[in-house]
Amino acid sequence: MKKVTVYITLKQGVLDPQGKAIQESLNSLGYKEVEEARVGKFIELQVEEGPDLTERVTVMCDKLLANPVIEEYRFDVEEAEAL
Amino acid sequence: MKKVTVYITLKQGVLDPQGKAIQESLNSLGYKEVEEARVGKFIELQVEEGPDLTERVTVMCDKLLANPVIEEYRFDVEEAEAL
Amino acid sequence: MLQTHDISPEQIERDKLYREMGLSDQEFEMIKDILKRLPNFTETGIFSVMWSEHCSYKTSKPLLRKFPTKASHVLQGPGEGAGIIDIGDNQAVVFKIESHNHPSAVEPYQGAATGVGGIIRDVFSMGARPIASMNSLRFGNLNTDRTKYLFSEVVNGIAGYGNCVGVPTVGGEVQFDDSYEDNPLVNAMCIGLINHDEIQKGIAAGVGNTILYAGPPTGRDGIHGATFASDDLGEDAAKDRPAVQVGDPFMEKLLIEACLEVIHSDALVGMQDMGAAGLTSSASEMASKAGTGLEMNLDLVPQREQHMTAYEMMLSESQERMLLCVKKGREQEIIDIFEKYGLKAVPVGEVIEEKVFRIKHHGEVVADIPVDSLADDAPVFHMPSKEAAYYKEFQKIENTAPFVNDHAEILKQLLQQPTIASKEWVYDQYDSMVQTNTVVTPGSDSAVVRIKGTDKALAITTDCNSRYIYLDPETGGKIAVAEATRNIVCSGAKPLGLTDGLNFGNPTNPEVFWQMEKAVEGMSEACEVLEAPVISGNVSLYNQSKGKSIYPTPIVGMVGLHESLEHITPSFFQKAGDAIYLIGHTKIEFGGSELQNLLDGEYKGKAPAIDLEVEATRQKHLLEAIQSGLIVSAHDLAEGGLAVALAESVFAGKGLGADVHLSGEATVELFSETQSRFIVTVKAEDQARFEKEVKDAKQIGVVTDDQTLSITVNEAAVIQENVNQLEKLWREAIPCLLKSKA
Amino acid sequence: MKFAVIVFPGSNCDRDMYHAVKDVLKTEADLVWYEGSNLENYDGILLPGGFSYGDYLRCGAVASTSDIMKQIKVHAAKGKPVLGVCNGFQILTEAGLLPGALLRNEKLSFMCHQEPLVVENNETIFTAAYDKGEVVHFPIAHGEGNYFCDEETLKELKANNQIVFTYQNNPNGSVEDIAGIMNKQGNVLGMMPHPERAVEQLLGSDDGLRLFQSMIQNWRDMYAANA
Ligand SMILES: Nc1ncnc2c1ncn2[C@@H]1O[C@H](COP(=O)(O)OP(=O)(O)O)[C@@H](O)[C@H]1O
Ligand SMILES: [Mg+2]
Repeated sequence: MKKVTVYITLKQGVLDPQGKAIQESLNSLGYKEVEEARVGKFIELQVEEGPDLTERVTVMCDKLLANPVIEEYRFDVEEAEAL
Repeated sequence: MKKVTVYITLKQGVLDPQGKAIQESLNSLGYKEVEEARVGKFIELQVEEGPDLTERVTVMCDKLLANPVIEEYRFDVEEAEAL
Repeated sequence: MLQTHDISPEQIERDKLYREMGLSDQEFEMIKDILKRLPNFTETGIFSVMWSEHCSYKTSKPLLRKFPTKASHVLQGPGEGAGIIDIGDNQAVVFKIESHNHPSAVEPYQGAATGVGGIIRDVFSMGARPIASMNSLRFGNLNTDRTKYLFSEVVNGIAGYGNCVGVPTVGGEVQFDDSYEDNPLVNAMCIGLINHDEIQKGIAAGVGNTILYAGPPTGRDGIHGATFASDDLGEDAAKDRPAVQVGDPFMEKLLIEACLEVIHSDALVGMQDMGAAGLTSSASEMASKAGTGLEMNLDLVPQREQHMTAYEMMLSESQERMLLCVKKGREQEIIDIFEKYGLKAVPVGEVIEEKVFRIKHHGEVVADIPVDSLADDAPVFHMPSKEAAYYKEFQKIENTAPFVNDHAEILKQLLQQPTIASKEWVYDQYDSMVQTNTVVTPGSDSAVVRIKGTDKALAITTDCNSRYIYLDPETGGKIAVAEATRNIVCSGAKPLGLTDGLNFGNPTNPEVFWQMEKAVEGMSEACEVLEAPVISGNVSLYNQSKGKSIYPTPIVGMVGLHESLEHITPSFFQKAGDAIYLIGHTKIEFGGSELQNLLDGEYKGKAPAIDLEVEATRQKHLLEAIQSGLIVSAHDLAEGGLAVALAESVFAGKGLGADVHLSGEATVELFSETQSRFIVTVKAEDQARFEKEVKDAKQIGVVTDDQTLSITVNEAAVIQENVNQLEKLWREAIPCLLKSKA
Repeated sequence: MKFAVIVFPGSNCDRDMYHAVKDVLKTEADLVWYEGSNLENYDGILLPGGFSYGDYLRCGAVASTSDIMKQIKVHAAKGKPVLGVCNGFQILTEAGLLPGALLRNEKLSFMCHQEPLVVENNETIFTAAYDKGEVVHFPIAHGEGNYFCDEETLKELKANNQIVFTYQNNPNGSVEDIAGIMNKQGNVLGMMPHPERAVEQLLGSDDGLRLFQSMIQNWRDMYAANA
C-alpha cells in the first residue's frame, strides 16, 4: 500500500481571498509580522501498489483532483503506514 | 523572511465527507486501487523573522488557523524564497 | 470518558460509575428493579441516554401536559418525530423545532449544522418533504471575540448545511443579551408538506419483520450527546469535545430523496431517524410504540471505525442515519431504492414478540431490557418550585417613563442595537429561495411560502422575547405566543398551531423551575385563547454558564395558513398617500424594553401587560380586514416600540417616508413596548370602511414620498430624519459590530 | 421543444427548473437522472443548480466527470442548446464546455438575494427576447460564483461576444462583472444567477421567462426552417 499526498495550490495570479482573510485576521490579532498567507489543500490517498503509479496519479490529478485553469499540483509517494 | 507551512487535518475518527466523496469518485472513474482519501488544508505564511517563531506560530494555530475541536495541525519553517 | 465493556456490573454499582453517565443513585436503583439484576456497562449506557432529559423529558413532562394539544385540524400532536396539521385538500403541514445549544457552544459550525440536519430528518422521517427551515438564535452581546466567533460560525453552519440540502431557510430571529454569552441558543425548525395518505410513523410492528439500517456507517461521533445536551455546560466543557458530530448535508440530501421514494412502497412498515441517542432511541422507541420487542445484531451494523464496542455503537450519534421496519421477504425492494441514491441499507435485526430490547454483539447478548422501561417508564420528577426573589422586587417597581432628551438620537441608537438592527448579514447567507416557493423572503414579520398547485400559502415565524419572560414568566410566556400569532396575522394568515422550544437554565434550581412552570402556564393560556395548539416541541435545560442560568427562553415556532395568495400582506409601507393607522393604545411600559437596556444597561420592573381577550379580538378584526382587501401593509409593534416599527416600515428601498402626528408624552408614544399594537396602512378610498371594521384603530399619519421620517408629538417636531441615513445605520450595525475590534 | 433537466446526486434546483419550463412555460420536460439515461430525444439540456456530490472537491468537479457529460458534450457539439445555471455553470466550466472557472466569492460567504443584471449580448439563442443593455432582475444564491479567467481568455470572450450577462453591482468579485458566458458557437450558456427562480411575479420577478422563451422560439424557428 502506498500513501500518495497531492498538494494543490491556486496558481500564481489567481486571487486567494481566503488567504487574504487569514492574513488580515492574523494581523489584527497582533501578528503584524505575517506578510502573506496562501491557502492550499492536500489529499492523502491510500493506494494499492501497482505499476505506473506516478503516471496514474498524474492522470487522476489532471482529470479530477486539480483544475488546471486555476490550480497547480505536486505529489509525493511514500510507503503507507500499516493501519 | 521565513516561510511557515501549517498542515491541518481532521482528527482521527472525525468524519471526512470530502475525502469519502473523492475516494468514491476516483473509484468510479476506474481507479479502484484508491482505498481511502482524506482531505486536509495547508496555509503558507510569509513571516518576518523574529525570536520565538515556533511559539508564535503555535499560538496562531491554536487561536485562529486550526479548530482544535476537530482538527490537528503541524507546521514546518523554512527560509522563504526571495519573491 | 468510560468506554470499555470490560467493566463489570458489580464495579459499576460499587464505584457508582453510572453517575459519570448522568444517572442518579435513585435512577440506578430503579434500573435494578426493572431488570431484577445489575445492569452491565452497555445497558447502563442505554438507560442513561434514554432517561436523559433530552430523550425522556423527565423534569419537564409534568409541565408539558399543560399545553393544549388538541384541535380538529391536528392530525398528529406531540409524540412522533414532528406534529402534523391538516390544511385541507388532502394536504398537511408537518413541523417541529429542536435545540442544539451545547454542541454549538463547543463547535459552533458543526453544532449548528447538525442541528439543522437533525430537525430536517425529523420531518422527512414522517414522510413529508421539507419545504422550509427557520432558526432562532441567542448570543451574548457582540462585544467579545468569542461571541463574534460563535455567532459567525453558527450562521455559517446553518448556511453550510441548509443551502446544500436544498431546503430554503426562510427566516428566524437572533437576539443578543449577556445571559447567553457562554451558552448560545441554537434552535432550528423545519416545516414539511405531506399528503394525508403518506404519513409514516416510527413503529416496528409485525413480528418477524426486518429492521433495516440505512445511511452511512456508524463512527464514534457524539457518544453521549443526549446526556451532554442535558448536562451543565461547565468550565470544563472542552473535555467533552469528542462528543461533537460532523454533518454531511450531501448525504442528507440523498437520504431525503431515498426516504421520500421509500414511503411509496408498501413494503415499508415504519421509519424513524436516528437522532439523539442514535440507534438506542430509534430502535427502542419504534418497538415501544408498536407494542413489540426488537432484536438487533450489532455485527451487522455498518461501522466506520475499528474495534467499536457495543456501548459505542448503541450511543453513537453519527449523523444522517435512519432505521426502518420492513416487511419480511421484501427487504430487497427497499435496499434497491437506497442503492439508486448511492446509499447502503442493511438488515440489522427483527421485530420479536417478547417486549424486550435485545442487542447481540460478537455472539453474546450485550443488552436485554424490557422495551417499555426505556421509553415509557422513564422516571418523572416533580421538581420543587419557588417564586424568584427578584420577581417580587420587580413587581414593586412603578411603571415610569425614562427621561429622554433627544428622541431622534435615541431612535438612531435603538436602530443600531443588534437585537433591532437588520439581520441581513445573517439571512443573506441562507438560500431562502430554493424550491421556488418563497413569496416573502426573510426581513418581514413572517416568512411566506406558497404551496404549488393551490391558492394557499403558509406563514412561518419564530418569536420569544426572553427579557419579558425573565421579568415575569407568566406574562412573558403569553406575550411569546401572542407575538407569534401577531406576526402570522400581519402577513394575512390564520395561525394553525405551534412548536415550542423550551430553553431554560438548571431545573434543579427551584427559581428556574418556577420560571419554567409559569412560562408554560402563560403560554398555554395564550394558546387556548388565540386558538393555536401545540403540536410538537423540544426541551433544553441546564443552559447556563459560570453558575448563572440564561434568561428563560421558550421559543415559539408558529405556522399559519393563507387561504388565498391574495391575502399575503407585506409588512412595509407600499405607496405614498396611504393612511397610516395605529391599532391599540399606548401605555407607560418600559420594563424589559430596548430603551431600558440602552439607558440603564439592565432589565427590571414589570413586563408589559397583556390582555389575551383584547389581543384575540384585535387580531381577529385585523385578519378580517386583510381578508376583505382593506389593508395594504401590516406590521406589529415589538422591540423599540412605535418609532422603530415606523422606521422599519419605510426601510424597503421604495423611496418612501412617513409623516406622523402623535399626541401624549413623546418618550412613551415613541418607545413604549405596550403589547397588542399594530401599524397598518390603508388606501385613502378604503379608510371609511376600514374604520368601521377595525374599532380601536386611529389614523396617525400618511405615507409620503419624500424619504423623510417625520414625527411630531403634540405638534412639536421630535423626529425629522432622512430615511436613507437611518436605514444605513440599521443595515450596517451588525456587520460593523462584527468587524470592530473587541 | 423537449427539455432534459439533468439530476445529479446533490442537485437541488432540479425541481425548480422543471417547474419553470413545465408548469410555467408549459413546455415538455423531464427530470433525467444522471445514470442510465439517454439524451438523444431531447432538444435542450438544462443543468440545474445545487451541490452536486456535495461540491466537496470543487464545485461541479465530480459531476463533470460523469458519463452523462459525455452525452452532453455530443449534444453540444451538434449545436443543440445547453444551459447551466449556478452549479450547472460550474459543471460546464469543469467539463471544459465553457472557459474559465468559478472561485469562492470575494467576501467568502454564500449570498442569496436578487441582483440587477445587464444583458450584454441579445444576439443569442438565449437572449433574443431581451434588449441589448436591458437591466433584468434575477436571484443569485451561491458561495462560489466569482468568475475567473486569464487575460487571454477574457480577450477572446470579448472578441467573440461571449459575455452574455454582467452584474450591475458585482456581488462576488467576478472578472469584468461577468455573470454569464457562452461558448464560441453560441449554444452553451453558463450563468450564476437563477433565471428559473425569476419566472413568476409572485416570487419577485419574471424577467427569467424571456430566457426560456428565447430558447423555445429559436427551436421553433429552426424546426420550421428544417421542415
Ligand atoms: N436567524 C435568522 N435566520 C433567518 N432570518 C432571520 C434570522 N433572524 C432574523 N431573521 C429575519 O429578520 C427579520 C427580522 O427579525 P426580527 O427582528 O426578529 O423580526 P420581528 O421582530 O418582526 O419578529 C425577520 O424576517 C426574520 O425572519
Ligand atoms: Mg414582528
